[in-house]
Amino acid sequence: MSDNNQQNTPAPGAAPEPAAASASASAPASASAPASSPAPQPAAAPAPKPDTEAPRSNKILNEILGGSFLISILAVLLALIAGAILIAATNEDVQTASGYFFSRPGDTLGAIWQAVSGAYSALFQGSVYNFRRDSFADGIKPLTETLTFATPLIAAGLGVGLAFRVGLFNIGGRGQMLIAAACAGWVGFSFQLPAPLHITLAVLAGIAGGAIWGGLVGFLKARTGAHEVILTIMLNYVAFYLISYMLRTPGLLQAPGSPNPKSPPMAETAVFPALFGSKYNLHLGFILVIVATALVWYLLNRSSLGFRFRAVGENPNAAKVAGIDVKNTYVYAMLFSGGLVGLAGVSQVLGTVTGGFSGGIDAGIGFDAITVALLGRSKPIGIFFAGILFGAFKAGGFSMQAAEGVPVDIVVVVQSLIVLFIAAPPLVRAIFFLPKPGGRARRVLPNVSKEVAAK
Amino acid sequence: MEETLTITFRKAAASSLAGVGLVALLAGCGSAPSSDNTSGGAAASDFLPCIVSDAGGFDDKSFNQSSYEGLVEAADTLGVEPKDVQSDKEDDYAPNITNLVDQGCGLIVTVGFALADATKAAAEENTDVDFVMLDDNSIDLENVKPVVYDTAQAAFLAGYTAAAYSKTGVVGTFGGSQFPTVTIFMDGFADGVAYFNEQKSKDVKVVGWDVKGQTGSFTGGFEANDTAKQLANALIDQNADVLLPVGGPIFLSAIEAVKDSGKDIAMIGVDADLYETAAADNGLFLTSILKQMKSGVTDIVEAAGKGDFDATPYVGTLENDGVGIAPFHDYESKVPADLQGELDTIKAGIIDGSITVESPSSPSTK
Amino acid sequence: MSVTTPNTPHETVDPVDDGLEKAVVKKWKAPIAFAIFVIISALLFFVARRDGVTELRLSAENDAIKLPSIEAPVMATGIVVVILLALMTAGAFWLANQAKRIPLWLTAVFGIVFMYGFLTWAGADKSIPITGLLLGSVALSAPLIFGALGGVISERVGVVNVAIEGQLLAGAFLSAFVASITRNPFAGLLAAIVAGVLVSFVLAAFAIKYLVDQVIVGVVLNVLVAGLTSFLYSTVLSSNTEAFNTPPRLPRIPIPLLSDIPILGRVLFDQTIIIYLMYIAIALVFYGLFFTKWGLRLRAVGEHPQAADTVGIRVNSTRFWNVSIAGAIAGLGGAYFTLGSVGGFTKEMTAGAGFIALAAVIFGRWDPIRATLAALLFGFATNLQNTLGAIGSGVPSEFLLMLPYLVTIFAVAGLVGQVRGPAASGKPYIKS
Amino acid sequence: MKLELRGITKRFGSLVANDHIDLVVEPGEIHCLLGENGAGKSTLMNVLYGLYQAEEGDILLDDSVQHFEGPGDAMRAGIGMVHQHFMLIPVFTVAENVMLGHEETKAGGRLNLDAARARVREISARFGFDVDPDALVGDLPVGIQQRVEIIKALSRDASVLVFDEPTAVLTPQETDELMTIMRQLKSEGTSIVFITHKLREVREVADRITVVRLGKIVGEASPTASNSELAALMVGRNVELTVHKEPARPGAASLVVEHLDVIDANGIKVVNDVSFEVHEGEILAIAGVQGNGQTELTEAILGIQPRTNGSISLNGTRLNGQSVKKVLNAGVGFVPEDRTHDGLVGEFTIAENLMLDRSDQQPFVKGGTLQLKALNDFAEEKKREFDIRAESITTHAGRLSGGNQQKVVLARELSRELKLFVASQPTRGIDVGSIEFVHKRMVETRDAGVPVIVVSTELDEVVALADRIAVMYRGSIVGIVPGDTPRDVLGLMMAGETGVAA
Repeated sequence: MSDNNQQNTPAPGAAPEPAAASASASAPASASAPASSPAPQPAAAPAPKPDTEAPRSNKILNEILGGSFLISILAVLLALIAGAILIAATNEDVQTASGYFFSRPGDTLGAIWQAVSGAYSALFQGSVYNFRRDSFADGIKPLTETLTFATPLIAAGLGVGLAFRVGLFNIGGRGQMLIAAACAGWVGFSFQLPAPLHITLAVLAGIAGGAIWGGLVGFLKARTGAHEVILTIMLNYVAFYLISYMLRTPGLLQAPGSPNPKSPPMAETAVFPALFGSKYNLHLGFILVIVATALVWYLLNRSSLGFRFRAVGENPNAAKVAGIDVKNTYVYAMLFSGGLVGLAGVSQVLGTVTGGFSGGIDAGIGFDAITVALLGRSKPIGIFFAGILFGAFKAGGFSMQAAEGVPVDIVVVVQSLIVLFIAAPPLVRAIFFLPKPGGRARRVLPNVSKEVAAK
Repeated sequence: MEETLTITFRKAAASSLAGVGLVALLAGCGSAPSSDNTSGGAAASDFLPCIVSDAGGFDDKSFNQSSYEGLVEAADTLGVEPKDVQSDKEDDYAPNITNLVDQGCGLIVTVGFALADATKAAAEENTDVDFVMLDDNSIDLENVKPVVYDTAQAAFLAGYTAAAYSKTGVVGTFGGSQFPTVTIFMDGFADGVAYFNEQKSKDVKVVGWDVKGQTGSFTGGFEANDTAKQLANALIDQNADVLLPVGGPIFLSAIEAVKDSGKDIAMIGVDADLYETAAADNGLFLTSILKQMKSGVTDIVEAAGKGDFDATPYVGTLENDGVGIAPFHDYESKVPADLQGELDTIKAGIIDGSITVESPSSPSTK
Repeated sequence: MSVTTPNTPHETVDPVDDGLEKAVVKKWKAPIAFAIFVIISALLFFVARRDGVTELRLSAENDAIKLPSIEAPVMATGIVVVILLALMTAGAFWLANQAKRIPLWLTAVFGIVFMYGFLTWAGADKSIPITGLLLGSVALSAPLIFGALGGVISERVGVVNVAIEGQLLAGAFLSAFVASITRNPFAGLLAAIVAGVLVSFVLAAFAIKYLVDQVIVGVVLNVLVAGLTSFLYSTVLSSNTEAFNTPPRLPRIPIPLLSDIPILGRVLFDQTIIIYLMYIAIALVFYGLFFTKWGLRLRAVGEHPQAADTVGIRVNSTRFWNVSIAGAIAGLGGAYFTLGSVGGFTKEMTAGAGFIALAAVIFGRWDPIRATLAALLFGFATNLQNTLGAIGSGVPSEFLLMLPYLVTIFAVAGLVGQVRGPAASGKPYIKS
Repeated sequence: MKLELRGITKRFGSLVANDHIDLVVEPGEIHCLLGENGAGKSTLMNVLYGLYQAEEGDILLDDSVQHFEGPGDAMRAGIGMVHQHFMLIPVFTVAENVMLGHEETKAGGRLNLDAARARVREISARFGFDVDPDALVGDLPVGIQQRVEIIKALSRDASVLVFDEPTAVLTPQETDELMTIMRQLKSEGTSIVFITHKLREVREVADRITVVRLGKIVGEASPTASNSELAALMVGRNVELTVHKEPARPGAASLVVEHLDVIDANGIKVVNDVSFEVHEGEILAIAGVQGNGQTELTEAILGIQPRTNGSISLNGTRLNGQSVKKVLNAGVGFVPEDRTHDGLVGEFTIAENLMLDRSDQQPFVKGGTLQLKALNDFAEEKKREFDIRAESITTHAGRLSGGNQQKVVLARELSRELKLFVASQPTRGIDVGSIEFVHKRMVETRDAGVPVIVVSTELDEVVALADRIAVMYRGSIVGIVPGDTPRDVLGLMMAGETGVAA
């Protein structure tokens, strides 16, 4: 990636005199400019810069302590601690034991330990490796479940992240997924075609459906200047009621012979094949999102269209002056964004819930995708791994509920706390008494509150 | 400025922490239990009954809740500790069931038609686990017992009752979402009113549901929110003096609307006898359409716990008392004297087939 | 240097008189929208024609002063309405051609006439309870209005408040919990305020102190509050519903005399205290924002924080405290869900009301009165949907349920378009 | 009041903006702080005004040490400031702006606007201003806005008044009036700190001159020092004060603008019936005070003003009504007046910024794919050619100094095949070295036969560069005059007097 060379300290050595000028002249007015070098991927260690002022060892230490990788780890840790507090506080055994805390504190501590370790080990066993199974093939199943859940999260996360990069906020994941699922599902159950063709057609239909529903937002925004946040939210409801109606109306999406608001099951030929045999649920969709991740990476970093996307996202005014059609760019961006979110809907109907879908097929992924995109800092690789992390939380959440009776909502709490903490490195540093990094505050999340003037 | 801000946060954080601490301190002053009691109760059975809800959750004041209560009751009798998991979303069902299988459940109750596919898949994969599939009878497997209820029959009786009781000549109904498990009540109810009109040559009108067109009033969800309340108000404004809200807790909203209206409006409950459960406001309930899920689940689970699981489909009808209507309770004196007699006749007619109650949403009998 | 120009006092130019020429700009958006509505009503009355008489009931049985119902013959009304609408549309085109603004009253009258016609058509041979329709609109709008007022304050001071949904939900949760424990609805109200403020604290801390993008903090906060309240609902509230989740409702307090006014009396003045608080909040926010020191400083900070800073206004603490006030108001709106309307908290019970409120803020152009009207429009659309369902319109329920959202899209995309918010809204203020 | 700064040091990260600065301003003195853009003058004054906190050093008023947490403290201590970028809220009235921060209220917390109006009128009367307290500030001409700033400071009884680059937005006549006001204030005993980089003004009004360079005080000078002495002190070397250029050899009329109107979003004609021609090989300077339609005129040429009447044509091809892309492809090079806002993407690297307006063209893009190699080679070459001082071509443009940012914009625009070059405020806010470089490149462009339009509010720049000068006032062109027209005539034209143009 061309834009991940992070600089914690203002370019030393190079042009000291003009640098002083820019700092004093523009500091109050445009503080965002120097303060917002995009941060690297959480996993990628920042390349140390030559530095003449501070000893090299300090510099490296600084990079590690101030680095975003450490911050990310600590943010996850903090969120898990907060989750642990909630789990412990609401656990019945803990409550009972704390009733006599002063006569036998050990009981309370023991109960807390039981509750928290039980929950988190269930979380781990449900998402990575299940030690209670005999064979590796069985034990590793949770990991494949994690990847299965990650699949739509990554796809939708890419869509939301792409929109972020263009300065747009796509909260319309729900609607786009529903329309995409309906399109892909309709192709999936209505036709009899050879498998590769059928799958291809269904996938394309779904992506097109999502793209159109997203593109509609881009179009309305470009034409009327309406705010995309409002449009996407409203269109979520419109899509939901539209699909609900179609699902209970015979001849549209409803399964024949059933009164339930549910579609027929997908034809065998349209179902994503399992990647590792029927024992595991992981399906072709995961390969598709890997491809999608690569494509989005190419699009954003290597293509001319992506260049314009980023230019509009970072500075729509400069883009306009440079001859880039900002409004068209919004339309394209929302088409792409909707299409990617649509892929998530496709993966749901053709991969995860193949027995026919109902109005809840989006499963909240459209909203989860926002947090995935934020955690992945709107960069394709970051989103990919953020999606896997959230997939793991989702997979593990089920086993946590089944084994320990901890409501899955705790996962939502932990996830949102992770994003909040990662967004505010100074807070994490303050909590862990870490030193301040040498550089100025960096912007770690995309800035979506930009608007281009209506001209 | 920065300083003020920091101080503010710290203060806020500190005071809320202090609050929590205080509560903990007060709570922590109890005395320890005298001895370590290892889980009391009856024989430690290996049998582990479990239940998965649909997206409504176990506190939906409807079928999830009744099934859950049924399971708990059975488990108490059997002396075992059941496991329960709630689903929030559509793709939760399969993993929830799988995880329960992993936890070693011997019997898993799955609630709601939405879980049918997941149940079927899990049942095919885990032939050693028994399943009870509520509100869906599409699965035909050795280890799955489908349980459905023909609630239209009971709703028919309720509709007749409502029509007989109504003074304004208008009765109303509305639902959560337009699902068959909801509209089956509304269909039976409207048909019951129509039957009354036919018998008595009256013209009692149903507002909120049109059987023929299958269109009507829905809140768009199953929350006891203000939309539900205003919808109830809209029906009251159409002069309805009997209300049948169908769908989980939305009856709570209807109760508020009835109380706010200041009019004399009777309500009809669904699923359970709400006279018994809606404690404070039970005086409002003319009757309830009973869907005996709780006792149904209890019976099946208890039988399974004793090793008596059979996969024969169960259809709750008036005949087997799987569905029915609740007593009039406080309204005993306000309904026409001969109503109970007429209802008994109709019930017998439905059972012997001389009166047919059909809803597009009725469970298909195989 | 030696510039020796005559030191003539520079003439001050009055920007209005001597100012730049005003170009003749004709705006056709409004008349075209008018025309669309004329076509819609013509289609309704003459193509999808209905006969009979519609009863528009103006009072309920227990009203003190009863008005007779209006018996409107559908066809005759239709003809009159279409003609009236067409005349007004012609007037609008004339005004637009003269490059004049369409006055607000004309739009209002147009809307009322259209609505009258529509209701007459929809309610053919049925009766439409006008009071009930309005009463429900106010009720359904109430949380939106609180949310929108919170949004207006927050955005006027320069912090984009996407977290309204979270504030409402937190307010609903805590008010239900506290009111249940204390058995006192007023304690619940207080708790709702506290809940809203707490959410605001987090928003303010992340947006102002840690400079995180405000839209993002808002979204994540919504998710966090939804998760947290759902978790606590599952673990705490539903473990003992009787003790923790049966809040007593606020009583309705009819205001003597005022509540007897026909039609509007019962709608406006026979309400719970929370609705009266809403009136007070609307008035206070409006007065405060535009006529007091508080409002002047607040708006200054939202428009040009640096300018405010240079006259000694502490920008970040002004933002912090006003975002907190916004949270308090929105939190109060949350209490309406549990104390004012139905009672009892359920998971994610606000169901997107916060986002609708946000839309009302933008639709209402960051003005408390306009935002209130926008919220009322949404509430009206929702309740109209209820009434149409109840009288049996024959339209599938899903399409009726879409109505308020479609109305919002139409309003935002068709009527409002690009609007200018407070200049510094969404931008963190960094000094050095 | 006597003001004294002792050893003030202010750092931004590792940059030292002020390095142990000592300064004394006696009561009733006009003390000039002279320095280049970015020398640290504004930072110093922001420290004095409490906007920034200094790392080291003390501020003393009448010999007692002050501690300013914010501007509120500074104002209470009697310091007032007239900011370079006006600190006025455009949607507020004059009275509201003046009262902001020290509002008087009536019963019910209602703002006492009458008191504020009275205060505005009273101060206006004292200095002969004509300011309507109820006018919206956003509607006022900049000259009046500055008076509002002065009223704002005086309404708080400031006894030390800082003027930060106050003349940048004024016509020469208005500048003279400001000098008069400053003298009047001085005679009332107000201490004045006057910050500027314009030598002429310094010598006219200052009692003492302190020169700042790179954050340090490099010396004091007397008002009698010559321009070149002052300039050398300010820049640190001898400076060429004039631009060397040969007489123009104009060719055919290339850009023809006829009866052009530009209508803004509020329906105001911000450019009104403007006609002019620019010939190949000449520089037409558009002079005028900020905000008289110059910005909109250049934007209309580029195609980002959606509503225009009349015509703009380049070599016979009509430009208005075309998309920005088409205009750029027709060979128009454009330097926007606000480079960070409109000229550059701060988050992009230098290389990426260099291809910003050719994001779909060879050699940077083939088959929809970026050609990074070609881009890097190009960027390296331009970095050398335009002397862009940065660590590498992957440095983010937002991290560069103003001068280097402007060089990136110039490098991009001048690397295309140009048929017209439009530069708006090309040297605003950049250092002297960069100014010299920019001017040189513009003259070279002209000499290559390209028609050049330069929009500038700095008369010095206009006079130095222009072959012909068009003066704009309130949306119209007051007149087009030869490049050697005397300054005082230009000044009158900038104030809207048409008669002098003949």
